[in-house]
Amino acid sequence: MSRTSGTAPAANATQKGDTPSIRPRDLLSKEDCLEIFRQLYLARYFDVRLIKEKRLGHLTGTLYSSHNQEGVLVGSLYGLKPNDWISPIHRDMPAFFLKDIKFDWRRADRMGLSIEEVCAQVWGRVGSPGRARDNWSHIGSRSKRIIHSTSMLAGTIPVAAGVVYADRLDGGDAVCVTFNGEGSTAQGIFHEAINYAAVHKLPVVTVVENNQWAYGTPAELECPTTDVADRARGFGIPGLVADGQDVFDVYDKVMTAINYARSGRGPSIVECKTFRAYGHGDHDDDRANKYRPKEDVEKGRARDPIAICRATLLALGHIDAAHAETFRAEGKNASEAKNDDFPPEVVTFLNEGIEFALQSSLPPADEGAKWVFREAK
Amino acid sequence: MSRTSGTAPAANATQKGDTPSIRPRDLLSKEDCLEIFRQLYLARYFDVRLIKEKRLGHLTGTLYSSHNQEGVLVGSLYGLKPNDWISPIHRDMPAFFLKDIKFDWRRADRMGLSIEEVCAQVWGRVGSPGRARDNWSHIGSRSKRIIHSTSMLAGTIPVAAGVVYADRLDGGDAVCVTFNGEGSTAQGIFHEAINYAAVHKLPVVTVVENNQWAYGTPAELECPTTDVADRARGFGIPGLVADGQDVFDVYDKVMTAINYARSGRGPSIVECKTFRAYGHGDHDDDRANKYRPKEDVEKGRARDPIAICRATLLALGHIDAAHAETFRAEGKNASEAKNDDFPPEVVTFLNEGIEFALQSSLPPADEGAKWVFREAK
Amino acid sequence: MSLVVEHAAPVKKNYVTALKEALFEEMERNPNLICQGEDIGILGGAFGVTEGLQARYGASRVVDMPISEACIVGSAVGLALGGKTVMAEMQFIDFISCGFDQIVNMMATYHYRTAGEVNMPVVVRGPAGAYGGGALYHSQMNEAWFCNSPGLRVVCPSTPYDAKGLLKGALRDGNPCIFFEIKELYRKREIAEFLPEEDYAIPLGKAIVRREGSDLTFVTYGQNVYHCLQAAVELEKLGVNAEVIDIRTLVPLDEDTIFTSIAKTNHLIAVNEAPMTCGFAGEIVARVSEKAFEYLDAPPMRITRLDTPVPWAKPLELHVLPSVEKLVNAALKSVKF
Amino acid sequence: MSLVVEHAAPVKKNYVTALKEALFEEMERNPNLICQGEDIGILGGAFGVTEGLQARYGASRVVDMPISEACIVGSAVGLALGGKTVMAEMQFIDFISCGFDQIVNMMATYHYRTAGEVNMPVVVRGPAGAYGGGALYHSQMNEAWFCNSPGLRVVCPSTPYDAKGLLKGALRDGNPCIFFEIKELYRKREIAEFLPEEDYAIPLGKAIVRREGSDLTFVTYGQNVYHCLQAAVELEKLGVNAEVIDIRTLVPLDEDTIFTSIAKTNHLIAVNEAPMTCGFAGEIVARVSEKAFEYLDAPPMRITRLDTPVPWAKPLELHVLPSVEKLVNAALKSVKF
Ligand SMILES: Cc1ncc(C[n+]2csc(CCOP(=O)(O)OP(=O)(O)O)c2C)c(N)n1
Ligand SMILES: Cc1ncc(C[n+]2csc(CCOP(=O)(O)OP(=O)(O)O)c2C)c(N)n1
Ligand SMILES: [Mg+2]
Ligand SMILES: [Mg+2]
Repeated sequence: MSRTSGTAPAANATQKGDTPSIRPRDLLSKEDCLEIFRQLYLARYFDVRLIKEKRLGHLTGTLYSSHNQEGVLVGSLYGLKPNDWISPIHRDMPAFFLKDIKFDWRRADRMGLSIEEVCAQVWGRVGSPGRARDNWSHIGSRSKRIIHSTSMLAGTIPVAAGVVYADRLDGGDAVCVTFNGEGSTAQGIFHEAINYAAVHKLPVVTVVENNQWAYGTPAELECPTTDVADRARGFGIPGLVADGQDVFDVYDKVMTAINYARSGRGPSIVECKTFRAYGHGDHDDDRANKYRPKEDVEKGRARDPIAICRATLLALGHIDAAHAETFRAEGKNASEAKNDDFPPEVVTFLNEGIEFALQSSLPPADEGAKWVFREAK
Repeated sequence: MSRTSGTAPAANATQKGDTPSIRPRDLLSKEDCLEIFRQLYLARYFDVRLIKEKRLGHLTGTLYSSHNQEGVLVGSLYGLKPNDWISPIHRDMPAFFLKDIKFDWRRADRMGLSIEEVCAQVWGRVGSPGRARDNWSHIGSRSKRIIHSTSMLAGTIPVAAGVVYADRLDGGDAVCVTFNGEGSTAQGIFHEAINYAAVHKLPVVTVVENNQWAYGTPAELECPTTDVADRARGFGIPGLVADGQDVFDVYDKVMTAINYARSGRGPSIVECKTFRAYGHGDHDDDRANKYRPKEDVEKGRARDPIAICRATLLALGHIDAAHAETFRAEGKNASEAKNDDFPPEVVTFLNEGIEFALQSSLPPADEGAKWVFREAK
Repeated sequence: MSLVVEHAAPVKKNYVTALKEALFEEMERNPNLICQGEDIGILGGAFGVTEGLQARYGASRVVDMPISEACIVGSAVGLALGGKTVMAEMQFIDFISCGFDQIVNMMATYHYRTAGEVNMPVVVRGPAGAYGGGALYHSQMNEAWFCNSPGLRVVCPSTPYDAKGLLKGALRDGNPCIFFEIKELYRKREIAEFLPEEDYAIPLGKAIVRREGSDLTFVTYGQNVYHCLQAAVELEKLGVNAEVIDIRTLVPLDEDTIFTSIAKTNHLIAVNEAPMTCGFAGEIVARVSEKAFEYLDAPPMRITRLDTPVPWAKPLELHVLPSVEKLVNAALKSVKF
Repeated sequence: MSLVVEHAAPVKKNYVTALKEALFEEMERNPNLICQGEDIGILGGAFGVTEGLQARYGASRVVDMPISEACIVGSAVGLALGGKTVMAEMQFIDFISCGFDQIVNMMATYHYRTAGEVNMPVVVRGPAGAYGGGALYHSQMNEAWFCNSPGLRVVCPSTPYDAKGLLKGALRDGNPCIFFEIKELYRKREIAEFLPEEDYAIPLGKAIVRREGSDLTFVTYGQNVYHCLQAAVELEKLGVNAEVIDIRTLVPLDEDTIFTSIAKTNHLIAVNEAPMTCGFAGEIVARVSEKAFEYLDAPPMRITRLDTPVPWAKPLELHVLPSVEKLVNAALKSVKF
């Protein structure tokens, strides 16, 4: 099988007027497609498992589920080069280990965090890259080119712009992909940073995960246009819309934006339409059942990105029915999904991460007073 | 002569696809047109006179000249209803007394500041509405419906949105016109406020005075699109472009936006293309001669808004050649223009204002400690 | 009148219920009161402080705002300019930094700049405070920024009674106010209490002595009131009799209550959860040192967070924050001076 | 090496020239140094601090930024994450409020959050201070906000020598720094001075005794250094011998120099231009009261701005700010205690 076998059926392209003859996905090999499928499992299992662990009382902090939004993460990350930067936010926890994870998840020179580091972070242990000083998604790594976020939504977009500016000065061609919810696009810093990036044609791709809700506020109270991607029009930059449930459509659109950015033409926005599966955080699950109409939730969850990917792979002949059955968690909530609904390699991978976390200690108390300033040289 | 005699020649309409059969200007009477002409004189004379006074050492604080931009101010303000709000900024000093000034400049019930109040402000005297507690354009009046600015550019746009929200709750139909430079549109709060106004369809009209420079920074380093009005596209709201040197084109576009806002359809942006005549402030005049190419400045100043208005009125037969000669300051810098280059009523009006200011004292020192908080009831 | 509870027999109310009652009652009383913030309407607020408010008063008076803190403040200023009273919620007080300019430069100064023409009855309130594992961005006590920005009232209630009374007081005060709610106290059962049936508002600027004592005075507010009270119990066992003052309002500060106490105990320990440098405990030490110097028998002391952010992992968090143990040790040192 | 002056005979240099020299020399020395801000390139800065810098080092290292303070800071953080050192200019330090969140939550905490993996060598500098009729938004000294936000160096030079040396020190310190330049001193001829020919940098955290005295210590920084020196001259005539300490760096603070002085003079007057409540003068009073209590023979005092904004009209401005007269009166009161 050729390495560029293509992934048709035809793209469900919602970007106006965008019908390239060769889509980025057409350059993906069968192996790539299978890896993407596997990564969707991995992201889903990570989420399911964390929800379980949280319910068992093993975790503190709020869990912002990425369930149903895995297509956005995997599709956005898959085409990045190792030296590219990413800037994930609260709902993108799997992005930290999905970055540059292709095929050999344990490759030593990977430009992404290991599952061990990510688990240590979730469990609040000293083995996390930030030694458990800040919580959840507020990790990152300078050496692995992952920007550390604060809680302040959209606050890393200017950082992304700055970091690629620095890279460009050094002769690099790195792109930075930032992730933001649709609600976060209402922040002033979103505007300032994209404006700056557009003026200087900086290679920043802003992926907007439009999951229809920002906590308890529907998208139409955050954004006056139907497509959040239209915000791009204010800066004269491309605004693409992807079906966030179709990992290959996300891949097409984000890769288009990445190529555009890398070629020096500047930033763009890729809106991925998706739907938040649960409450805003796990503390919000019960309330979310009240403030969100049941039909909406059912409709929003009907198109499971893993199922859609599976269908694509089946149609392409990349997998057969038996393989397709490896994943049986489709449509299941965390409470319903069991370990053997997932491929064993995924479960093992995460188990190893958790094992590491559990063996990592809490940081010693006096580290609380350390690293306020750089130690004198 | 009918009160709706029209002001053709045909509009130099730069708004794409905007060719209404009846333009707002077509509803202006001859008297209105003459009044608009007179107001342009007034704004110009105010500026010229202040520059002279500053050079004589009579004033402290920086003077941000509105020379060459009078068409934007007069054209934007002329169609407002008395109860409408405005929010001028540093370069809009004349707006404070131009608001609701039609015909009888001394009408007691005017919803604008008197020339006396404005002069007291400029001279830093206790007779200013803010008792000289803050400087220059940072005045306003709750009762006259003028928002007080801070220095922080674009910072009053959310205030404008809030104040019309309040008005709407009270059953009013007031619109607020805010003024901002093109550079100021890079501020985050610009985005937050217009986004909010667009979501709630609030009647806020943002007039962008694109005078090509933000202090020493050219427009293309502030805004990635050629038309700043394109920022509107990010919010799905109208973005109109007016020839800021043609007061009637400004009037057409701003009235279109005002009518749109008043009818409940929400905010819009009207970009008025103009050119800053001098330096950013009077302290910058010399440097501006270095950082701005001479040809640009000549080109930018070639189209004097008063001359253009005069030509229009002559063509319409609203004035004859003799009347047209009343104004002889066209193209002249402050140092060249003399009092008798202006109509006497304009000079008298301002003289009275200055007279008042000079007789107004400095505020008593201990007022410095007053009004930090509201006095206990 | 409140939606929240219409009981035959009175029940003890927690801190969040007290706040809720204040809002319902003020919304009823003042038709010009508007509430706005992120997720306060449909959801009823991240912590439920505005639960049911939109259902009762409609979406035009209880507004779900975009995630735009600067605009939440700035439009509140506009509403006030238009004659309204505004409650503006920050989902966490930590996010107030995103609306900082509008607060310190637009809102705080409006009355001053206009020589009193324009009043700014805007209460910006939000959940604050550490000890809950919220880490750097869900634990802040950033009150000192606002104390150094003239024109703002700064309030921090520590009990349900005060939460309700001070929120009403703040909403009626007519000045802009930053209102720090202690989220760790929101649902704390131990501090639930009976609230008056009748309307009451606590005027800003009155401290309260939470515990009388003769040997030493703790001056504090918010969560540390409880730590000081606990420390006082420990100290009692060691023969030290500590007074605990809850200042409740930082600006304006009730100096009299503090000085009166110091005149009696001659020992001061000022406590805040915020970082030490330029924090409010330092302000208390400075005021006492300046104006009640002769009463002091020992150096005044501060117990505050170390000059660090609030870290996440529990051992780190505890290490940097004031604790009962730190308070007891400081008190012993002070009285033994 | 600097563009600015290549004289045969040495000349005295003013404050703004000193800053300019620091920037040229550091740009030359450190190819990874980037400067960004509004109007710093084509124009050379509102006050000319960066005059000629873009012509020499190009528009990619000296960047004219959009009017977006938050992005100016945020992108500086990104540059630092990418290995650069950054000078980010606020056109007036007053506008730092528009970038406040990026400063206190993104930049200040980055090193801390990452357990030291990421350094943040970013100096945010800008013209500050009152006394020039700049009114509310061109007069601020808002240093206390940053002193209460852990992770930031806070620096305020009062002389050309210090301006140059401290700016270099700050740019080499490796930590984020808020650098307060006193715009009223920029071109003040009386303070112009000879600067060393050779490279020098003043490490942060060292105070300097500007005048020795035995009766009383003024502790201050920035413009009030000169007011205190003038007051000392007046006081001399009245038989009071005042010491004047210029702390130069607020964070970290050189406590030793202060305590040593208080041990000698036993009288403290702390002075800042900012509002009183939670200002840095209060911090000095608190530190001295806590740690040098026994040395104090009189209540420590503060002379600060009243808790008001800085108003425009001269009589108002003078009324609310520290003045030589206020300092002299306070000193007399202190020594007569
Ligand atoms: C500046 C700021 N304001 C408010 C919040 C509180 N907050 C956290 S997540 C969230 C909703 C975000 O919605 P969206 O951007 O759509 O992302 P989603 O959670 O839906 O993925 C809010 C309001 C915050 N973190 N930062
Ligand atoms: C938030 C903020 N940043 C910076 C400044 C300093 N500043 C005052 S005017 C100005 C340029 C404004 O340009 P523009 O908006 O185009 O208005 P113009 O002066 O050209 O009318 C700048 C940078 C400010 N006042 N506020
Ligand atoms: Mg969302
Ligand atoms: Mg401009």
